[in-house]
Amino acid sequence: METIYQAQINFSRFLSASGQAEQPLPSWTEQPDTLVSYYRNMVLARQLDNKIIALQRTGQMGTYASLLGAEAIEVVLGERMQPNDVLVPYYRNHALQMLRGLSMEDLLSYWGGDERGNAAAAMGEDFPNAVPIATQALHATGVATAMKIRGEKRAVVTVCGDGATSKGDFMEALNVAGAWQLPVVFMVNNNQWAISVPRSLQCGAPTLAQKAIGAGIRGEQVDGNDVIALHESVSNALQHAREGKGATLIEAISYRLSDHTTADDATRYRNNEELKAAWEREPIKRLQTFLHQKGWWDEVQESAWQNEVAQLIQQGIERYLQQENPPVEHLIDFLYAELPAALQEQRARLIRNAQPGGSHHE
Amino acid sequence: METIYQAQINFSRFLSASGQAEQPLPSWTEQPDTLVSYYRNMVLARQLDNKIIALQRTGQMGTYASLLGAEAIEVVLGERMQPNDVLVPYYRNHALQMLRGLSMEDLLSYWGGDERGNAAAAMGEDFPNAVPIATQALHATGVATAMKIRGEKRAVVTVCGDGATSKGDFMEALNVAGAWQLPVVFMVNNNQWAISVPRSLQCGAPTLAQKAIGAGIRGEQVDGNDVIALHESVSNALQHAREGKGATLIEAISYRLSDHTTADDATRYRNNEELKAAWEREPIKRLQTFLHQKGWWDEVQESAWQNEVAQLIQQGIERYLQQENPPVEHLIDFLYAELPAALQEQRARLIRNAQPGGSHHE
Amino acid sequence: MNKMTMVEAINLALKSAMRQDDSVIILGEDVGVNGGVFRATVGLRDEFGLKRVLDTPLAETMIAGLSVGMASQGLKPVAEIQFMGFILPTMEHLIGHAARLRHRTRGRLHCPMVLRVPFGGGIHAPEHHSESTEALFAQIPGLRVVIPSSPARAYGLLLAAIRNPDPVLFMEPKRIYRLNAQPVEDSGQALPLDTCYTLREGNDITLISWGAMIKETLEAADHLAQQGVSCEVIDVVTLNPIDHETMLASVAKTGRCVIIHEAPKSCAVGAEISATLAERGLVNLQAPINRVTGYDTVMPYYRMENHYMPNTADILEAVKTTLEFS
Amino acid sequence: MNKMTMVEAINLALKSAMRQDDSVIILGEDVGVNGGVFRATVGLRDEFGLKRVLDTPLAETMIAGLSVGMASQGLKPVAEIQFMGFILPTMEHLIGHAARLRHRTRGRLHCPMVLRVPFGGGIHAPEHHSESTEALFAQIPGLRVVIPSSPARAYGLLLAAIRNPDPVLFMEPKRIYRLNAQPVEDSGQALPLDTCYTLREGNDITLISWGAMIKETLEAADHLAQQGVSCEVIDVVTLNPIDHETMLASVAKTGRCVIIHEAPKSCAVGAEISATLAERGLVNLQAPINRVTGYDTVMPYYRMENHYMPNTADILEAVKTTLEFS
Ligand SMILES: Cc1ncc(C[n+]2csc(CCOP(=O)(O)OP(=O)(O)O)c2C)c(N)n1
Ligand SMILES: Cc1ncc(C[n+]2csc(CCOP(=O)(O)OP(=O)(O)O)c2C)c(N)n1
Ligand SMILES: [Mg+2]
Ligand SMILES: [Mg+2]
Repeated sequence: METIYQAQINFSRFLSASGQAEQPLPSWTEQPDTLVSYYRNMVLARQLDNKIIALQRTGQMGTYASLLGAEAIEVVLGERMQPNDVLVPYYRNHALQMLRGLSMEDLLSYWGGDERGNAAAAMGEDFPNAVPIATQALHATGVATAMKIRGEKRAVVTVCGDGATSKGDFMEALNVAGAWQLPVVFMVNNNQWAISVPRSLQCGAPTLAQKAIGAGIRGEQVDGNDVIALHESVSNALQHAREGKGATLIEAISYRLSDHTTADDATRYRNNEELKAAWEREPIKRLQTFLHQKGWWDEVQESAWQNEVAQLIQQGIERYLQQENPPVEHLIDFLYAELPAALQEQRARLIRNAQPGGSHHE
Repeated sequence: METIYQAQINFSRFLSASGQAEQPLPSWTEQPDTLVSYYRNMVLARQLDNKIIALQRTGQMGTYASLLGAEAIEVVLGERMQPNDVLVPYYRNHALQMLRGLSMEDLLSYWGGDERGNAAAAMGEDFPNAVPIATQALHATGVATAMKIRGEKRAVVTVCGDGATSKGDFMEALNVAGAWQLPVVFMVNNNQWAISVPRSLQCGAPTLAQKAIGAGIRGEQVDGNDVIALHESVSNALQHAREGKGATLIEAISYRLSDHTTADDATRYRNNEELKAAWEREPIKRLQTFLHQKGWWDEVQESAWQNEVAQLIQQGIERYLQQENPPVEHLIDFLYAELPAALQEQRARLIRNAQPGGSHHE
Repeated sequence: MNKMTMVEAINLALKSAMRQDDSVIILGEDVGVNGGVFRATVGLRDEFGLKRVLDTPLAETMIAGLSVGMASQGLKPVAEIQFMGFILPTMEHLIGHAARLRHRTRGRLHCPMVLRVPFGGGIHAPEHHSESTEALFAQIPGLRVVIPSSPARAYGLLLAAIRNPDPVLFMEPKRIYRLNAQPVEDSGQALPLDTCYTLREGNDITLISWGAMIKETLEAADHLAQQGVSCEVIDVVTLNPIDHETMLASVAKTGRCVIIHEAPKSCAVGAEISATLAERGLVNLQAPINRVTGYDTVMPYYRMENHYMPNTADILEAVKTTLEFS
Repeated sequence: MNKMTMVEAINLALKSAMRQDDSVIILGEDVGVNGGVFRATVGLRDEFGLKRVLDTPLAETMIAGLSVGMASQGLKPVAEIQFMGFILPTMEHLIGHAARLRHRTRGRLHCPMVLRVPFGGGIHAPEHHSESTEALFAQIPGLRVVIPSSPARAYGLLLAAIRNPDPVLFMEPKRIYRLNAQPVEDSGQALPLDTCYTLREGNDITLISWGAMIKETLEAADHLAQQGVSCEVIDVVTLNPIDHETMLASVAKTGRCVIIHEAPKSCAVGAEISATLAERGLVNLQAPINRVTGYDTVMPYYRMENHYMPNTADILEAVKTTLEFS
């Protein structure tokens, strides 16, 4: 018996749950800018999240997937990606999408049941949310293949949850990314739950990062509540990708502090102790403590920023609530580049029915 | 950075390519019986394979997938499995299926385009060949789940090729086998080619066995031309499974000495040097040398067995060639347990058309 | 008798089947402690334990493939797919294996599995959650497709699906999961499959539908009754194998027919019914058959879904056209 | 002009498209050095290199998902699926993404990909290699389905499919891959999509088919011509979106119609055509429409496949019944 292959998975954290440095920090943390920016964006993300849930509760919003607990992952990806990189997101990447250029009202519009939220020119080449789990991982490899064929130094980032790592799409994507050395960063937001199914039931392996091993790509685990560890991991993975060295799977350990979506009630299946313990580790407070210690952030800045954010959100929501319905012919007009003759009659009927006196006029 | 997980892949071989012991042999090899039985069955497998290809060339057989080069894997699995284990095979497991009870004429009948070849009662609970690649891996986990639910000490064996390891089904199967500790042995016949696609293009990892790591199951590599190494590996994996300790992925390194199927011409894409080198490692000659050295097999036994095998095969082929076509209503009768009223008219038409004067009478 | 909703009746049928037969096993995403995203499997894990109610990893291909393997062993897996939009990864196993295991082994193995899946629009769900793609499945030889339209029929048909020795896709119209509770008796009695249910007899026109659209179809029939038009309402129920005879007989009587479904029009099950009625009953037709359906486009995200969904007014309009034809 | 077979014409069209447009990329299993299991991509890797002809790992879901990603970047992936039986793992990506990327982004992204796939029976292939499941795809809003029936049309239609800015499933009837070579000019000219091709004009009856069955349909038409029956033969070619107008006009003229396809009968594309012809052209029908199709069962393994496949005699019988109706 001969050992022909060895592999290991590393875990990294810089800031402890209480916001103390656990090991020497990277030099970029000696300047406040990046860390303060992360902090401000996380605060924005969380306030907006709260507001959207409130909108949903009052019937002004559809089923919504909260990002509570994933703020650190969101803002680090959002700030480390270059504009010409491509994001292939899942349904819990609102803050990330906004950092990529999506306006608040377009975000709200999407979750308000309107495909125009996927249409904003500011989204560039980024994909709309993948609703069918893990399918985005394969689209990401396709985008990366295009970059590789054209010899571009760009990277693709795709995000999914812990549950998604069990689906064939995810594993096929890792495999082709390894076979072809594709410039992709696979970010797994391991928030410990896939709706009601705990991480332990998804996979018998101790880490999800080790799924990278079978594909021959880099794999690592990182504290998903620690922006510094995330920053390091994401920056390295992006650089690796842009240099043509291939893909990385980052398993970020986080916790879904919210219900799965507004249609879910996590108290049915999740115990409160676990949730309370998770709140002790959450990313915003952790960074705040650190920034306070450094003297880079204080109560005055906090309340000024909270107010500013509240205003921004209020404005975004107002713009959203003022949106008129799209023209009814949108239901057909974007299906093909040109309307096929076969659909002309249906299109006419759609318009007729929506008009006063029509069967679908409201 | 902290290392939180380590894994390794081991490779095992006992007999060198020239049939010499490379390391101390397990004690069961001190008796001739098992090894001689492996040898005899490998010879049978290869002669039959040759004959089927000849039948195909003369238009008496359909497209056929040769097992040339995989004889060792076939006979070891076939002899180590218990009758009450379940086999979920792929399309290159002819010798294995016969060791499980499938008669030669039923085997021929299947490859001769007749589903009755899947029907033999002797096949017990074994699955018919999976033609859609890697789907069988999931059926195997389902069979294993049934065993686990019922608390039975049985094992499931499923086989696939190197190409199949890239398909989601295979990886989803490993994953659930790990999550649920299922009694399955996944045997990968890594014969280096998936039709024209070499192993190197399937996966960027140095071994396929390491796909086990991401699923949290045992994984190992073994020389697929060495019955002793296979015997050890398969016996351990089966015992592990039957004891409720979970699944194993065995990557057996073999070589597809034949074309992919009779419809393929490997000279289009494969160089002859590689093929010649592979013939130096093939399983039958290797074991024969060993048995000769031990004095457990000689020329006289060889020619007697070759003759006996030739006769067996001749008889099997004759029975196959004498088979009448099945009744035409078989095309519909087995679709449902009971013929639905909706199909009665179609069934009648099928029979009418097949009769003298009917549109499909030959 | 307790009044209950369709989703409660489904839960009751699952319980009844599991009590009666140990080989019935529930599996799927979130079916265990959570009781399913629509609560159809609520309480089962408590009553029957972890060995009979399996929360699976998140992989629909796996759920289907696993069910085939379990079914080959004589278990009766009843798997849940959370939404119709997520059933697509199961198709290789449904078409290539489940529906043909008996056939390709000439009866040596068979595949008594049930795949339950909520489908259809009208509940303001997220993107990809409101599709009606029954026609993808109704065309698969060897796969039964069954759709209930009331709590009592959901109970009896689900029992029948579970007891059936062949694979059944059991599609649940989620828009009416919680509408119109009705008395359902826990009788353990299955209802017949492979046959249409005539919900209302009439002489002037035949209305054919299934699933949630039965609601609007019956509303239209009520409305028409007040105007003196007598509608025969047929719930197709089993979309494969399909009972054309009942529909042919009805149209032979009424001479007119409107078919209603939520799925897009083209190549849907309505086409098969319309084609067969005209091919085999041409002489009886006093007017062209009319299909009231969704549009041949993607099911819209919820803000505009009402424009897509066929409604009672659409049915009334089609009936009017059909009756006025001469 | 060189005479060539359909598979050669397909190869020529791929070359022509790749020469003219750098963004056309070939991918699939064995498409590289092996030139595809049917040799449709032979020589492409030598001419265009490893960056434009990609041998993929063995994973159809991946091939489809990868193509969606590539297409979103403005490439034109032309992926091969080896046999129709193995296309099923692509469906989640075809339905959920490829066919709706333009729609759900309101035109911001689109998906100009082509999936080529050989289909149909009659070549004594292994199990699962001979299916005709076009109806699974023809019902998908946003996905074009195109099927050629001659070498020259294969050339022009494949060019059209590749140039089309939306996803196209290009189904190749492998039974006629190498039958009836005909002159094909390498003109770089695409043929129109979304329209039926009338292959033969006639007055007595309309025969509608597509793919390999066009061969038997034309044979039947020849045979009938000798008996003085004048057939109009329509090759549907694009199964979605479907050009009903040409067929309606033809049947308005002939009053009679037989539809021929290899797929099982129930819920297939023939049903949509038959339904529409009767719904919109009832007054023109002098006889019931007749469908000559495969049986509603699993495509048999090859020993018995001839009993399954519709043949010329079946068509003649159906035409006779239709003509004799009164
Ligand atoms: C293919 C598919 N199956 C099922 C669902 C329903 N569903 C939506 S989210 C979810 C759980 C996902 O869990 P995870 O991947 O951990 O991501 P998280 O939501 O926790 O961030 C499920 C099962 C879906 N959207 N797509
Ligand atoms: C899902 C699917 N895709 C494609 C094929 C066509 N095909 C048959 S065998 C084969 C190669 C398989 O290679 P491998 O898994 O290495 O097994 P081997 O034949 O070498 O033993 C392919 C692509 C198939 N049968 N099923
Ligand atoms: Mg999760
Ligand atoms: Mg191989």
